[in-house]
Amino acid sequence: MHQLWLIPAFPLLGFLINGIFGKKFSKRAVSLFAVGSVLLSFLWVVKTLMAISPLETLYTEHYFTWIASGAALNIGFDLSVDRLTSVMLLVVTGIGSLIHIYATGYMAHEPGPNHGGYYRFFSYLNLFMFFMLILVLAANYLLLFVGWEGVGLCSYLLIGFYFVKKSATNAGIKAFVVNRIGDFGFSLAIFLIFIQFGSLDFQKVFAQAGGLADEVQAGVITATCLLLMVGAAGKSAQVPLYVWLPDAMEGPTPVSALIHAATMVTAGVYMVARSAPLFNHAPIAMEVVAVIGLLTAVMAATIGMTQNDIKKVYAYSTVSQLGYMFLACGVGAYSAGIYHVMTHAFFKALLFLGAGSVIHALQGEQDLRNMGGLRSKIPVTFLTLLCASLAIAGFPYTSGFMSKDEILVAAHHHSPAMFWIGVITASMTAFYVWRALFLCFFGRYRGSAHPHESPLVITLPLGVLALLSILGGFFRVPVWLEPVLGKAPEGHDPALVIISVAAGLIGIFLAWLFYVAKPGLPDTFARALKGLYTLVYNKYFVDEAYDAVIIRPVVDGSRTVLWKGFDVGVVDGIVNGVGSVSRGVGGILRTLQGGSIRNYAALTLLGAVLVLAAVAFTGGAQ
Amino acid sequence: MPSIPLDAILFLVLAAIAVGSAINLVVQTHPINSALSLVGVMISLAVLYLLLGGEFIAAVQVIVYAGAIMVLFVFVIMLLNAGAERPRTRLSFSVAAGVPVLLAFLSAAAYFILKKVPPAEGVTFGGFTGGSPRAVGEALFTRYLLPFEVTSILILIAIIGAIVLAMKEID
Amino acid sequence: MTLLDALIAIPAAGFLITLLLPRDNPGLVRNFTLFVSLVVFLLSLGLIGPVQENPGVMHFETNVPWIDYPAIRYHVGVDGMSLWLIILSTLLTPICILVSWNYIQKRVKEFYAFLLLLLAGVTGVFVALDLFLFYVFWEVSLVPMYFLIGVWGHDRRIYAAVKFFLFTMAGSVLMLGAIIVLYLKGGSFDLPFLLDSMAKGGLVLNPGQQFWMFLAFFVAFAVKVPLFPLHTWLPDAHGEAPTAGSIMLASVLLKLGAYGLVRVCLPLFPRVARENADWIIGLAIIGIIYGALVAMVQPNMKRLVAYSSVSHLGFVVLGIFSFTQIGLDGAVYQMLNHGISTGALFMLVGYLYERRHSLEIADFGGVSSVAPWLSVMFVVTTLASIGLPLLNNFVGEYLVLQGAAQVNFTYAVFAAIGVILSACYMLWLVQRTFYGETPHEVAHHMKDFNAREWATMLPLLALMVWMGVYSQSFIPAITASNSRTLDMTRQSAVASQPQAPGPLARLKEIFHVR
Amino acid sequence: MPDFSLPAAVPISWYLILSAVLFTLGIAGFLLRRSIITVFMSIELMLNAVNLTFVTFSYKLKAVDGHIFTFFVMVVAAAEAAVGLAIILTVFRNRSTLEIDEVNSLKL
Amino acid sequence: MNFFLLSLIKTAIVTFALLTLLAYLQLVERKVLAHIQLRPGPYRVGPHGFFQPLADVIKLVTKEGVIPPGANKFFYLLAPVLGVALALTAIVVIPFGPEVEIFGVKTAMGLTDLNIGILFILALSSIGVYAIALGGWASPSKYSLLGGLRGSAQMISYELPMALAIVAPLLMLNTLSLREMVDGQAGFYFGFIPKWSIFAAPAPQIFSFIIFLIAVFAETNRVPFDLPEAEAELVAGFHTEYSSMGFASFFMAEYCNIVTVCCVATVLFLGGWHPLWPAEYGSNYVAPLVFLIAAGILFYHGRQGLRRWDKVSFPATGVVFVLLAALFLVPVLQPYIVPLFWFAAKAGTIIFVFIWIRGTLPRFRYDQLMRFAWTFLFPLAVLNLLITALVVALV
Repeated sequence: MHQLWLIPAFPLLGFLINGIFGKKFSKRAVSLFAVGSVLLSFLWVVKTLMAISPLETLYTEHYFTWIASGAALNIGFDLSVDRLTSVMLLVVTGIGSLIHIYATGYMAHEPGPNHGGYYRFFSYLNLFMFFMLILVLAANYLLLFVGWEGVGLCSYLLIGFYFVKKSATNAGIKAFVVNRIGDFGFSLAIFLIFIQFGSLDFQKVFAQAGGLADEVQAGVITATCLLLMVGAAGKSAQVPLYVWLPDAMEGPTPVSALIHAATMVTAGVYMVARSAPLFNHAPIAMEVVAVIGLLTAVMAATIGMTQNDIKKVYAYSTVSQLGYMFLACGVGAYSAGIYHVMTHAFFKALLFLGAGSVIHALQGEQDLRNMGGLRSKIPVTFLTLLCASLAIAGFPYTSGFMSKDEILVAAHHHSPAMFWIGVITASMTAFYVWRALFLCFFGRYRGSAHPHESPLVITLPLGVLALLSILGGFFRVPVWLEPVLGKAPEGHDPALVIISVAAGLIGIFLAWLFYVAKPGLPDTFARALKGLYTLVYNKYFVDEAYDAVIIRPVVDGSRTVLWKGFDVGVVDGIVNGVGSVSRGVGGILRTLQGGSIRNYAALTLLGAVLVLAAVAFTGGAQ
Repeated sequence: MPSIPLDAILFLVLAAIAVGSAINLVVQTHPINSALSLVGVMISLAVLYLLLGGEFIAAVQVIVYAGAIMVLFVFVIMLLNAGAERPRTRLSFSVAAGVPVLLAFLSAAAYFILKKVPPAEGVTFGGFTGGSPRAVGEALFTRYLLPFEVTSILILIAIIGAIVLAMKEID
Repeated sequence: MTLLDALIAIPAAGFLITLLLPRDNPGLVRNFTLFVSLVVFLLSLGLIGPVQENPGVMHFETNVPWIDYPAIRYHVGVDGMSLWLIILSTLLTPICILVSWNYIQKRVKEFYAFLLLLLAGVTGVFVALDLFLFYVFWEVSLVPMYFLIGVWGHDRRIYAAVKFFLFTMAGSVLMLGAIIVLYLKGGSFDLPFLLDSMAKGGLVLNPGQQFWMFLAFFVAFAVKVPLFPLHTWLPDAHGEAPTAGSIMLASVLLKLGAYGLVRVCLPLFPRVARENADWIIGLAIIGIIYGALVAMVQPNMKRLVAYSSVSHLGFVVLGIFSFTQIGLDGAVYQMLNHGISTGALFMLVGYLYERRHSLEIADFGGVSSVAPWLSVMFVVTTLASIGLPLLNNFVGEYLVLQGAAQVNFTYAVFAAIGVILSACYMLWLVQRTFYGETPHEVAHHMKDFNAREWATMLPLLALMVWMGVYSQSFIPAITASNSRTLDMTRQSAVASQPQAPGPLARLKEIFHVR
Repeated sequence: MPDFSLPAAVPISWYLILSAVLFTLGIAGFLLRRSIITVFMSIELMLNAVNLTFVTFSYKLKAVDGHIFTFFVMVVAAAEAAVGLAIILTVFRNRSTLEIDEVNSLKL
Repeated sequence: MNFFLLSLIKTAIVTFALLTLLAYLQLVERKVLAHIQLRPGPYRVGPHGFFQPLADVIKLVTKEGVIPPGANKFFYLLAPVLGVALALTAIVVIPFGPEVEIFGVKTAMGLTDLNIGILFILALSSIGVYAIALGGWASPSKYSLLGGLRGSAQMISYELPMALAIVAPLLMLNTLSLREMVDGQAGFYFGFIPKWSIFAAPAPQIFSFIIFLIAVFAETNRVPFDLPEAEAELVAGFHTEYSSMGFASFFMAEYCNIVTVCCVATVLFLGGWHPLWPAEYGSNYVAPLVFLIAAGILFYHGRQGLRRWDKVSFPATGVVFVLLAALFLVPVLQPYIVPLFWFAAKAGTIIFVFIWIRGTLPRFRYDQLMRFAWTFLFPLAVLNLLITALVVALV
C-alpha cells in the first residue's frame, strides 16, 4: 500500500479546517492551511510516484466498498495510478500549488466582511483540489464521476464566488446545469458500461473490451463512447455545450486559471484518454470526437478574435485549445492530447494569472480597450505574458509548439483536411492572443487607474510558469505514456512543422499589423464585414438561441401548461369537480336533514309506523 | 262483603293521573308546569310499579327520577328563569306530519298489544314478589355485575362531563 | 412485549400522557415529548444489531390475536427494509419537536401530542404484518397529520388539510375493500399466511381479481407516494403545513406509500405487478420530469420542495417496478435519502420562514450575506437533494437508474433528465434566496443558526454524508430483505430472452427496440 | 246494559296500553313543544313509558330482569339528564334562547 | 278486626299525638333556647307559657293569608301543602313499639310496616325538596328564590351522606323494613351491652350515627345549616312571603321532619324501643324513676315559685308525674308503655340535641356548607361504608 488516499486527503483536510474554522483565522493562517495542504499533496504525489514506478500498468488500492447491491453490483472506493494518472496528478497538484500561492496575493485585498470571504475562497479551492484528485485517481467510472461532479460543484461555487452579483450566480448556475447535461450523457454511459461489462472498474472493463473480438457488441461500445463524449463535451466545453465557460470568467482570476484553464476543463480529455481502450473499438465515436474537437477549435477561435474582455479572450482560447485536445484524441493520438493538456496547463494558467496580475494592477479593469502601454509599468507581468503568448502561438521549441505539433501531425496522418483546419485555427489563436498582448502592453495607456507591479507572491508563480511554458515541452509526455496509451501515429514530416510555425507567425504578424502598426485597421474590417463581425462578436447568438429554443419554452410551458394547466386545471379540476357534484347532491339531500331534530323524530316515527304496518300486513301479528 | 276490585280501581286512578299529567306536560307552555306534571307521572308510575311487585324499582323511581333528575330539571328551569314558550307562528312540518302519524302509531301499538297479549292474564297485587330489594340486588351483583359497573362508570363520566360543560366561563 | 411493541406503545402512551399535561406549561410539554421521542429513538437503535444479523427474515415478531372474529391479529415484525424506515421516523420525530420549539405557539400541547401519535402510527405501518392492522395504523397516521395541517398550518390550511384527507382517504378506502376481499378469499388478514397460502396454491385468484385488487392497493399507495397524476394534494399540503408537519409528511408519510408497494403490492400480486410495470414506470417517469418542471416555476419555496418530492418519489417507484435487485435496493435507499434530505430542506425552509415570515421566494435574497451557516447548510442539503456524489441521494439515484437501465435503457434515459432538471430548480432557488443583494427586510430579520437549530441540522448533515460515503452500513440489510421480496415475485420465472445475433442487436436489446 | 264491572285482576294489556299512551304523549311533546327543556322532559316521559313496559313484562314473565333493565334505564337517564342539562345551560349562555328551532346550526 | 277500621283508629291516635307534639315541640324549643340564654322564654299564656302553642295556632289560623301579586298562585299554594303532607306521611312507617294485643286485637305499635320502609322515607325526603324549591320559586321575591335554590341544593347534597350513613348499619341488619331493624337490635352482648347498631359487633356504627346526625341537621335546615332561611341574609328564605297557614304549614313540616328523622335515628341506630339494659337489672323501673325525679323537682320549685300560680301549678304537675310514674308500675300496662317510654326517651334526647345545638353553634357560610358536604362528609361516609362493608365481609 502506498496510501494513495493521502493525496486527496490533504486538500480535503484543508477544506474542512478552513471551511469550519476559517472565519476565526487570520489571513495568514488560512493561507498556511490552504497552500500547505496542496503542497503536501504535491509532495506526496511525487513521493508516491517515485515509489511505485515504473507504473506501466494500473496500480490500484481498494479501501472500502462504496455501493453494493446483491452479488451483481459492487463498486469500491478504489484509487489507482498509472502513467496517465501521474501526468495529471503532477499537473494538478503542481499548477494547483502555484495558483494557490498566487491566490494568496491576489485575493489579499478583497473588500467585504471576513476579508471578502478569503477563507471561503480557499476552502472552495481546496475542495476543488480534493475532487480533482479523486477524479484523476479514481479506479472506476463511478468514482471518476464523483470527482467529475465534485469539480463541477466547486466550479459552480467559485464562479458564483461574488454571490451578490447576479451575473456571477447566473454564470454559476449555467455552468452547473450545462455540466449536468454532460453528466447526463456520462451517467448513461456508466449504466451502459455496467450492463455490458458487469463492472465499472477500469481494469475489468478494459480487459473485457480488449477481448471483444467480434462485432456483436460494437454498437453498444459506440453508443457508450458517444455518451462519454457528451459528458466530456460538457466538462471540457465542447460544441454544443461550451457556452458556460466564457461566462465562468465571472469568478476570481485564480479560479479561471486553475479550474477553467489548467485542470478541470481538461478532465474531459483525461476521461476520453482514460477510456481509450473503449474508444479504440468505436471508430465512429472517435470520428465524432475529432470533428467536435475541430469544430470547437475553429468556432471558439473566431469568437476569440473579436472579444474585448481580456479574460473572455483567454476563455475562448481555452475552448479552442480544448478542441485541439479532442482532435488529438479523436485521431487516436491520446498521448498528444494529454501532452497538450500539460503544456496548455502551463501557458494557459500563465496567461490567466498574468491577466489577473494586469487586472490586479489596474484595480479590476478587464476591458482591453482601456489598457495599453503597460509594458513599462508592469514589466515582470509583461515578460511572463510574453512567454505564454509565444508558447500558445507555437513559437518553435516552446512547450506549445511541441504539443501542438504532435497533434497536427497526428491529424494529418488521419486526414489532411483536419490538419489544414487545425493550422488555420492555430493562426487565429496566435492572432487573438497577440492581439490581447499588444492591446494591453503596447501603444498608449487608455485607462484611468494607476498601474503598479504585483507583489512577489504573484510574480513568483508567474515566473515559474513562464519557465515551464518555454521549457515544459521537453517533458516528453507521449514517450512516457506509450505503455499506457500506445504509440502515437508516426510520420514526423518537417514540412508540416514549418507550415504550423509559419501559421503562428503569420497570426502574430497580423496582430502586430492591426493593433500596433495600423490601429485603425480593425474598425475598417469590422465595418466592411459588418454582418459577419456582428455574428461573431455576439458569439454566433448561441446563448440567445438556447434561451429562445430551450429555456423559455420549458419554463413557460411548465408554468402555463403543466402547473396552471394540468395540475391546477385538470387534476384539481377533476377533484374539485367531484367535490362540487357531491355538494350539489348533498344540497338536495340536505333538505331532509335540515337540522330540525323534531323533523327527524317525525320521520323516525313515520318509519316505525310503516314497519309496524308492514309487520301487521305480513302476518307478524298472528 | 263483595270483594272490591281494588287492583283495578287503583290502576284506573293511577293511570288517569299518569295520563292526565302526561297530557298536561304536553299542553302546558311553561316548563315548570311540565316538569311538575312529569313528577306526577313518575310518582303514579312508581305506585304502579309497586302494584306490579317492583318495590325496589318503585322506591328508586321516586328517589332517582322524581327526587334527583326532576329536581335537576326544576333547578335548571329556575336558574335560566325559563319563561313560557312564545306562541307558534306557523305550522311546522313536524306538527303537521306528527299528529296524524302519532295517532297512527298509537293505534298500531294498541292493535299489536291487544292481538299479541292474551287478555286472560291479569295483575294482582302480590302476584309477583321477585322485585324485592333482595332479589334485585342479587341479580344486579351477580348476573348483571359487569353492566352495573359499566353504568357506574358511565355516571362518573356524565358527572365530569356535566361539570366541565357547566363550568365553562362566558367570555 | 418486544422492543418493537415498545416502539409503538411508548409514543402512544406519550400521546395520552401529553394530553393530560397542564395546558399552561408549554415548556413541560416540549421537554416531555422531546424526552419521549429521544427515548424511542434510542430504543429503536436497539433494533439494528439483531436485525442486521439476518436481515432477510422478520425479527421481534409478536403475533397475538386482537379481535376474535373476524380473525384480526396483532402481528408485527421488522426486517431489513422496515428497520431503517423505522429509525428514520424515530430520528425525525425529536428533530421535528426541536424544530417546532418556538415556531408553535398556539395549542402547544396538542401539537406535540399529535407528533407522538403520528410516530406511533407510522411505526405501526412499518411493522404491521397483518393487513387489517396495517390499515388501522395507516389511518392512525393520517389523522394527526390532518390536524397538524388543519390547525397549525398557514392561511389556506383547511383547504389543504381536507384535500390531503380526501385524497388519502379515497385511496385507503379502496385498499380496505381489497383487504376485505382478500380476507374473504384467503380467510386471513395475516400477510405471511396469505403469501404462504398463495405459494402453496391454497389461495388462488383469477387474473381479473388479481388485477382489480392490485389496482386498489396500488392506487392507495400511489396517492400516498404520490405518483403522477395523483400528486396534487402534496403541494397544497406542504405549502400549508407547519414545518414539522412538512418534515414528517415528506420524510415519513410519503414513504408509507412506497413501503406499501414493496411490502404488500409486490409479493401479493407478483404477476399483475410485473405485467403492469410498464405503464406504472411510465407514470413514474412522467412524475420525475413533470415534478421537476413544475417545481422550477413555483414562486413558493415549500411548494417547490413539494414538487421536487414528486420528482424524487418518481425515482422510488421507478426502482420498485424495475423488478431488479439493484433498482429495488436503490428505491428503498432512495426512500431513506429523500427522508433525510427533503426533511432537512423543509426544516431549513421552516427556519427561513420563522425569520422572514414568508415563503415567497421573491421576498428573499442575499441571505448568505447575513446568515452564512444557514446558507451553507441549505446549499449542502440542496446538493444532497440534487444527487451530488458523496452525498446520500446520489447512491439511491444511481442504483435506481442502474436498475431501470437494466430493464429498459429508455427508462434510464428519460429518468436521468430529471437529474438535470433537479439541478435547475434547486440551484435557481438557492440563487434567488441566498445570493444577490440583501433586501432590508431580510437583513433585519435573518439571524444565523442558534444552538437548537444546529442540534436539528447536524444529525441530518452527518447522515447525508455518511449515507453518501459509506452506504454499506445500510444497504446490505435492505438487499437481504429485498431479495426475499424479489424471490416471491419471481414465482413464475421469466425465461431469459435468447441472444439475438448482429452488431446492433445487443444495443436494441438494451433499448428494447422491437 | 254493557258490563262495566271491573275485573278482579288488571289485564296485562291495560298496563301495556297505558305505556303506549304515555309513550305517544312523549313523542307528541317532543314534536310539539319548542322549549328545549320540555322536549327533554318528553324524552324522559318516553323512557318512563318504556320502563313501565319492562316492569309489566317482568311481572308477566315472573323474572326480575325487567326491573334490572328499568334500573339501568334510570341510570342512563340520570347521566343523560346531567349532561343534557349542562348542554342546555351552555347553549343558553351562548345563545340566550331555549327555543329548539333557533338552535339549528351545528356550528357554535 | 277489620283492617281498615284498625288502621283508621291507629292513624287517628298517631295524628293527634303527632300534631300535639309538633305544637309543643316549638314551645319546648323556645323554652330550652331561652334557658340556654338565661331568660324565661314564653311565660304569659298559661303557666310558664304552657298554652302558648294554642295561642300561636289560633293566631296563625286567623291571620290573613296574603298571596303576593306576581306569584305563581298554584305553586305558591301547593308548596306548603306538599311540604307538610310529605312530612306527615313519613311518620307512617315508623314503629314506636313492639307487637301487642289490646282488647284481643293483635297489632303492632306503629301505623304500618313496609318492607322498603327506609327507602320510603328516603323517597319522601327527596320529594320534599320540591316544597322548598317551588315555594321559593313561586314567591315573587329574590330572597325566596335564593332561599329555595339554596335549600334544595343543600338537601340534595346532604342526601348523599345521609343515605350512605343509613346503608352502613343496614349491612348488618340485612333488612329495609324498620320494624325488622328494631327486632334485629334486640338482645344484649354479655347480658348487658345492648345490641344497638351503634354498639353492634362487628362494626359499631358510631360514625354512621354522627354522619347521619350531621346530614339530617342539613336536611331539616337546622342550625348550623339553616342557610335557606338565614334571616340576616335572606329575611326568612323560601318562606319570606308566606303568612298564615302557608307559614304554619312550612313550620309544621320542619318540625315534623325533625321528629321523623329523630325517630329514624332511634330505630336505625339506637335500637328503637329496646331498653338500655336488660329488664332483669331493672330497666323497667327507669321510667317511674325519671318521672318521680321530675315530680320531685317540681315540688321543690313549687315551694319557692317566683309567681303566685307556681305554688299551685308546680305541685299539681308534680302530682301528674307521680301518677304517671305509678302508671308505669302497673304490671298489665308495662308491656305497652315501657317500650313507648324508651322510644320517646331516645327520640326526645336527639330532639334535645337538635335544640341544644341550635342554641350553641353559629351558622355556616354557604360555600363552606357545600364544601363540607362534598369534600368532607361525603368521602367520610363512603369511607365509613367501605370499612363497614369490609369488616362485615371479613368477620
